[in-house]
Amino acid sequence: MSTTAVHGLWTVAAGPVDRIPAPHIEYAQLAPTLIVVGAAVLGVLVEAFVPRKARYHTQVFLAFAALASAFAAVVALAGAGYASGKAQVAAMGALAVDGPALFLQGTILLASVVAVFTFAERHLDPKAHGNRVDSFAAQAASVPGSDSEKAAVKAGFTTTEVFPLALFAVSGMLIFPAANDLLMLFIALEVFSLPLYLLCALARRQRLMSQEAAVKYFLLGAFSSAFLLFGIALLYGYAGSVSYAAIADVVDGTVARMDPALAASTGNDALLLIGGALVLMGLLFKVGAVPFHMWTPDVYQGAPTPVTGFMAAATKVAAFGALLRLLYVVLPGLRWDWRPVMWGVAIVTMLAGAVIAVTQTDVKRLLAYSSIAHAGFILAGVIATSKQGVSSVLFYLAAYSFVTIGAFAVVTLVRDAGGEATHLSKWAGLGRRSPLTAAVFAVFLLAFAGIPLTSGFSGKFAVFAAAAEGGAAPLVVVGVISSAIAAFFYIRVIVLMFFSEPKADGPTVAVPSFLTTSTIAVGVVVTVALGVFPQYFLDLAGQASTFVR
Amino acid sequence: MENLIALLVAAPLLGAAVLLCGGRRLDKTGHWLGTLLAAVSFGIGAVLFVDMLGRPADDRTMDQFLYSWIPVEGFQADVAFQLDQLSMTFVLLITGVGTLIHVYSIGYMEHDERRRRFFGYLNLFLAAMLLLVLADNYLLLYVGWEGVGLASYLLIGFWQHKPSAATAAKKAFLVNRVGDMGLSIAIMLMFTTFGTFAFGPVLGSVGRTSEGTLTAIGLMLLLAACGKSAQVPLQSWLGDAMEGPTPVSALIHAATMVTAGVYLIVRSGAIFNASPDAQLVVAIVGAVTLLFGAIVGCAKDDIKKALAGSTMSQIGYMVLAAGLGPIGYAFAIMHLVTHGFFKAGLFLGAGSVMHGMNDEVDMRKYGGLRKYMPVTFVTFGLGYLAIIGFPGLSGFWSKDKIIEAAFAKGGTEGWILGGVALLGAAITAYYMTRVMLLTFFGEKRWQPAPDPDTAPSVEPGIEVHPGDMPHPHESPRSMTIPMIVLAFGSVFAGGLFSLNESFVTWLEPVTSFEHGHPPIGAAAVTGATMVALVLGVALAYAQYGRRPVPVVAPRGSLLTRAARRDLFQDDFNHVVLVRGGEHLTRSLVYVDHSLVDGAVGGTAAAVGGLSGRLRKLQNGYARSYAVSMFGGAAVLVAATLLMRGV
Amino acid sequence: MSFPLLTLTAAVPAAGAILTAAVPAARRTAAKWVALLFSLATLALAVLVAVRFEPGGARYQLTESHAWIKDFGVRYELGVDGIGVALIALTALLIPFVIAAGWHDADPLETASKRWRPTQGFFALILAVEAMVVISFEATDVFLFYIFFEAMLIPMYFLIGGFGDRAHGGSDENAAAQRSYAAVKFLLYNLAGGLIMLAAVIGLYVVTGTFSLTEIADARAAGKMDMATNTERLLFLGFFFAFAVKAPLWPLHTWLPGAMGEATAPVAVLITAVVDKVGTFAMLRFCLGLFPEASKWATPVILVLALISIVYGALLAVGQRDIKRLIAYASISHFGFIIMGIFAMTSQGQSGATLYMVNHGLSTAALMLVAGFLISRRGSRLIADFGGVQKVAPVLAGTFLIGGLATLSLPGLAPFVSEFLVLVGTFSRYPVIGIIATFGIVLAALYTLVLYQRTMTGPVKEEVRSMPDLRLRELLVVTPLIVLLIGLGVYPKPLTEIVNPAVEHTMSDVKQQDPAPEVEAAK
Amino acid sequence: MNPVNYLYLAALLFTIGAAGVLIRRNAIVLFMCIELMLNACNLAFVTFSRMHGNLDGQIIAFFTMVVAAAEVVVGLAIIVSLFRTRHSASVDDASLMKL
Repeated sequence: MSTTAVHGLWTVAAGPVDRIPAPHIEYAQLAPTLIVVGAAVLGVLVEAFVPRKARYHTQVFLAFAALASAFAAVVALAGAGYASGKAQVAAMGALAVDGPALFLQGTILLASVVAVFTFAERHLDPKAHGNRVDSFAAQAASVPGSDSEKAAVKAGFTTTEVFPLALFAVSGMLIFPAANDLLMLFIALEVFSLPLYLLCALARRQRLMSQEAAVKYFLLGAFSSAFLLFGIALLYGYAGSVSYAAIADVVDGTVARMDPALAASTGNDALLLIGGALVLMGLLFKVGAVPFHMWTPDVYQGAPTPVTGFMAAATKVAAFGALLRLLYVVLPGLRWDWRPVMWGVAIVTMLAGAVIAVTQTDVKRLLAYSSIAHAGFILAGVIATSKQGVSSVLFYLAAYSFVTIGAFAVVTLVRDAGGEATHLSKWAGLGRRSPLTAAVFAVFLLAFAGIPLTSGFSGKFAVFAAAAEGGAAPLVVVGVISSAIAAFFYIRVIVLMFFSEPKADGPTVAVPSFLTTSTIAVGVVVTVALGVFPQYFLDLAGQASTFVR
Repeated sequence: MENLIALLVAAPLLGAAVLLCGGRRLDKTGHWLGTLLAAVSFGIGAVLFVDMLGRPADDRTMDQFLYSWIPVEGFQADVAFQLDQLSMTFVLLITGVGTLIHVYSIGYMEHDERRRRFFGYLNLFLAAMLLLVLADNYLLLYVGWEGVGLASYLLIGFWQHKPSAATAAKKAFLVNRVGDMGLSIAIMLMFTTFGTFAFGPVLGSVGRTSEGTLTAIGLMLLLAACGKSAQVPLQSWLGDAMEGPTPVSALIHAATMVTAGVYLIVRSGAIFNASPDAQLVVAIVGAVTLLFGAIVGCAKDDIKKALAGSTMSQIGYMVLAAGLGPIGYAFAIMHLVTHGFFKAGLFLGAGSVMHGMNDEVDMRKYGGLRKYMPVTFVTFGLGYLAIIGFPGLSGFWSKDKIIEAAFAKGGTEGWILGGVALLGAAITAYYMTRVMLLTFFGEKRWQPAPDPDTAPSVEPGIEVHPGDMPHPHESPRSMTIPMIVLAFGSVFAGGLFSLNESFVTWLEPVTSFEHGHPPIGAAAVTGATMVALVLGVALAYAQYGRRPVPVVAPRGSLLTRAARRDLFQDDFNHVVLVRGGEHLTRSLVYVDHSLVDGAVGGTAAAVGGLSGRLRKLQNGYARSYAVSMFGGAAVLVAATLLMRGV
Repeated sequence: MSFPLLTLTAAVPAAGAILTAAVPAARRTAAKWVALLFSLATLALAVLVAVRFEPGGARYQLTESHAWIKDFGVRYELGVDGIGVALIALTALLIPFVIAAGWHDADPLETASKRWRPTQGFFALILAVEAMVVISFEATDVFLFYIFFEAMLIPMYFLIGGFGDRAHGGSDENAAAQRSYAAVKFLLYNLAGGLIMLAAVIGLYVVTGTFSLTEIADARAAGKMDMATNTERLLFLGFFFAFAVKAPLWPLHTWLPGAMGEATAPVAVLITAVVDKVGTFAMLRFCLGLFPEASKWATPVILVLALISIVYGALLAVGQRDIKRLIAYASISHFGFIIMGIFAMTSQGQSGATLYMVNHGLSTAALMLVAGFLISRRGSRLIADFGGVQKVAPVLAGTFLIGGLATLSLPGLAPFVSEFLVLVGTFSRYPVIGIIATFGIVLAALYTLVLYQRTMTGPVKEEVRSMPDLRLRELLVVTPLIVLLIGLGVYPKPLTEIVNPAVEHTMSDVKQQDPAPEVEAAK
Repeated sequence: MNPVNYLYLAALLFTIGAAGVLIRRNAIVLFMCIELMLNACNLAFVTFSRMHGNLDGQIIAFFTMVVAAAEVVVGLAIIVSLFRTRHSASVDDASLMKL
């Protein structure tokens, strides 16, 4: 429930009142979010009351059910036309229920479903003391290597809290691209960030790195959200409101009643510009754009791989959703101010991501940098500031998130004594030892590289075409160059897997349960489908590409 | 009747195909098949000849259109034949001499296990050569042109296991390719000028275009002729070509193929007539070559190389004649034919001698052979008399006419050309006498057979045991008969042709003919020629007939040494072309690797380096990440403000 | 919408690829036969295409058109003109030989793990390449073409990098390194080219709003769609760059020798005789078809580059020590001729260039495959390791010689026709360039004959003394090629008839007339 | 008193906090600096709320405090566990992952 609403109540409350009018909430249209939040709360209760033995299955079921039904709700809403005709602002202006929001929520939910599968995978690690174990710490609280940890492992503890945490994160992500005022934006950001900080710290193997990742992510995340908040403050100071519509009106100068204070503040563009820049920065941090990208490699590497996949996919989707809404709804009036800046950011991001990735030696870091480069490509689409721009970005996000999750899922399979073998040298000759796994990973890499007939190509073409039409031809050229550079290191991995002789002490490929298998399968199917027959999804994205105000 | 023309080519072509694809089962009979098909071709030629004689002189040209070869927009190339007096002359010469040499080879190659393939190649050559002279357009002629080049490549290198042979073959092909370049450029010029390259239209419409164009075309044709006919500056391959089996030298490198250049020039007479400059260049090239070849011929001790030099020089005569225009064309061809007889005869004789002498080729190790191989001696002797132009024999008629024509050219160049021709006659007499004396007269200077590895050319006739004395003997029938036939040709052909100028009148419709009138009168020229002849013979006799000949060649005068090295032309090629080329390619290989490729590799390396440096920024310290974020934020804000200019 | 013959022609090899890949590891030979049968089926279909194609008819025939990606203005549009027919025929013809020649190239080493199935992979990849090449010859939609133009890199890349020459002993670590280096180089060069092209493709879409070749061509012909000069030039450069890398044109050629040297002979044939043809084909169809003005604008530079390729490639071929690299550089020289013919913008030149694509495919295939047989016998690619082979293996030597003679375009063999046409076509508009290019024929003779002399003639080397002559399988591979070389050299009419109309269309695209002869010839 | 001064103060506090984040090593202190930045934001909100004469800013301040509290919970949990493993709260020690 949003501030304007509260404000409204307050003004009414002047004078004696016997009853408080309840704010009007469209529960049906907020159903997806509500379902997930509810499930998350339920999950906490499960932790409290369900016996340890049954928790795992309960949680997995709960999470899956919640996400699935939430997705069903999204589909229902879209089917009911909220994506196009009946698009509106709900919850007293706090949340938008429109095409982009629903499309992105759908994407996030699907991605989370497959991500949760990898969370729940328990067939990769060898049994510890007869207990199947997943990739999360037996007991996060116990010090690595300590007796308590050993005891926990022996007792077969598992951190089933990851599921509620994930659900909380998802709920935040669902709100983030739908947020229609800055406060909501901030809250959503925190709601999905905080659980992620925790999830990062919960790796079963290499816990030091895991905790380090968590610390870095947390500190830098908090740091950036502080900037975001300050930006919000300044914007509020400029417009006297935090609702997107109101700010937009002020920016466009189409405000209804101009009180003297407002007149005074609107006189001062610095507030607007600085505020906008800081908010922008907060979002760019989340999408991992240069120069706010530096957390990405470390966190991606340190976090438990399923979490990495989840973050890399869902967070990006949510963050870009919010970015789109901010730029297209709040600041279109400022287009001529932020576009050049974003140009710079996009160019630097594309190039830096691609270039630095060339010399990486760790698969997860490699993927991290490639995700940075891709953020750059998506930014190119964002900059287009046109309907095609929006739809292309939406499509790209959908395509990209599944490739990412699939790729990280494959990473979880390649293991040696020390857990996942993420150092590239260990991947040598993988193609000889288990051609199928290598082939699948190759498909994902080719999609990243944007080879035709993969979703990566369709997405890349979409955003570049949009950018070119939006008059950003130079961006396209830079993008093309950096994809050429990027191609180099994707190819390097393929060379390693197929053309170099397997090492004697090389890693083995674990045989996963249906969970991870289905995750990877979905990844491959979506990758190829969006590569060969993208039209349906392009239509979807196209219809979903108008924001409400 | 016309439809027979294609058969002329088809017969030997069939032979080649069968023999080369037939495999081992044809080893027994292959040579007979080859010879038979050559003879068939000759038969058809004879029939056509008779038919042609039956027609009026102005309507003796037969055409046969087979099919349209390369039908492309604005480009008409047909496979069509044209048989007129000129090509008929060649057809008879080629098939006739060709058949004889097939017969000769049966004996000569008897002990070679690859004899079948040899006959296959010979047939291939006949087919190509006939295509060359029968084509009715320059492009088809080009096909034959390169075809004979291929055949000669295969035959020179027939004993491929000898590096020298392989090299010689390669050299011949390459030098010829340079000539071919000229021919193809000439054809392209014709196409752009006339829109066609068929003989009729092109030669019919020379009048309509500028003399410059025609000169260009003419010079390009001359370049082609130089390649094929071993004229300066493209003569270097002919000497080495003697690495091939002797019948090959006789057929291809004496009687027929090397005269293709003369054919080309005479065939294109109209073009040269219309461009005096080109014509003069032709004459000069001929004159230079006839001296060049003659001088080289004087110094060689290898009998075949000596004969090769003489071939070069005799073709020089023909080209000279062809460069004189209508007064010379007919005589060029006439000399070509007579030369075909006697030079082939001489080569076969040489082959027969080598056959009897364990394949010794060094004349200084012969001597007094006339007792041992009388037939060879007589035939060779008649050929000898013919070539030096002994009155009454073939060579006399043709060569004398050329010298007359050269003088008749008139003006200073007339005197110069005539003088050169005359001088050439003297030198010819000299070196041929030398060959004769060294080989058949004087005392025997035989030596133990050379060691096959070091021998210049080891022909597999009788197996050679190093160190045993040769026992000269007459060659088998199959070899001597062709020699005898050719000897007849060398004696009577010239006279026959000259009976009330029958040959000239025969060719006139094609080549057009004018009577040349030397300023000093024909008789005087003939007299001068006789003097030159006597001088040459006398000098040779003084040097080689009266005193014994040293087996090891004396150091000799500067000129002699130069001539032994083919007047340094090979050294020149080696230094300038071969060495230079090697350096060029080597440096290019370097360039390709280090520069062209390096440029790309460089960029890749640069990106890698940059990447390595940027990586360093990711130093693992959360606070430095924060710094970059803070800086980024600052830049972002500053940039936005700047955009607005606030 | 009639029977989708063209789709089928591409679908059959694709299906073959999948089936071949599916053959279980143990049944290696079965996989080979499956691949061979499917390639033969494709050949049959290609012949059918050639038969159904009417030279006099519409420009694009057997067309198919379905909606595909509306948002990008992309349609699944197929159609062939004469050039396409010729090249499809060439492709379909060569693949069976490639497969037969590579029969044993991909047999796994004993040490390899049981799940590793190189043989299936090898032949599946070859068929995949065939499918993609065929469809890119058929596509009349720029985007469709681009997709397969790019996608075919992947299977090629695995073919080059994954299957080395037995000459280097399959498992030799160093050789493997060189191989993957060559493969990566191949991929990066072509990918870079392709990405530049992608920018141009996007540009084209932005400018025209469609990808349909016919639509754009018609619109431009009707003057409805006029691009700004600079836009057109930039787009042209984007396209041309990609094709020049593929073709390859100096100075973008350096990937070819490595790739052809390291790959097995059949794959090398696949590269130079089939895949690279897509580049030159695309120059004709897309560069000239879409950007006639820009093409004319760029012609001088391109002709010079082509000229450099011709001479430079030949000279480097002379300087090579490695048989396959020598052939590779020879190919660079030949591609120079093809490109020269295309941009000479005369009907002789372009017909010549098209014939050249076909003939060069045949001649290189013949030469390279025989070279492959030779190399596999001796286990070395170095020219210096051979000598006197003709003594012990005369048939091999003979076929090698014929291949060589075809390479130096001896009259009577197919390449002569095309080469001469290209030269005439160029000469009639650019005499100087034509004359310089003629030097190429001398150099060609040089490198071919040097190669033959050093390997085949001279005293017999100890190592080759026991070398067997061509086996039946090998003979079956080589003979048809030689027959074709001679046949098309003596009677090229069937080919020219198909090609000529297409060439006239291209000429009208670029609005060019052949220069008229200087004078009207008599009778 | 001119409300703008409060804004200056807020900006100052924010900058101090940011500087602290960049300078200090101890994770706890670093975290406190971030809190300081958040509070600077609060001050700004309240001030603006006063200037515009609507309550939104003040309400947002409450939200911010809650969020800050939540951050403390999560943050301390992480930092403490890190401290227990490494026996040091210096963020610079936690630099296993780099390059």
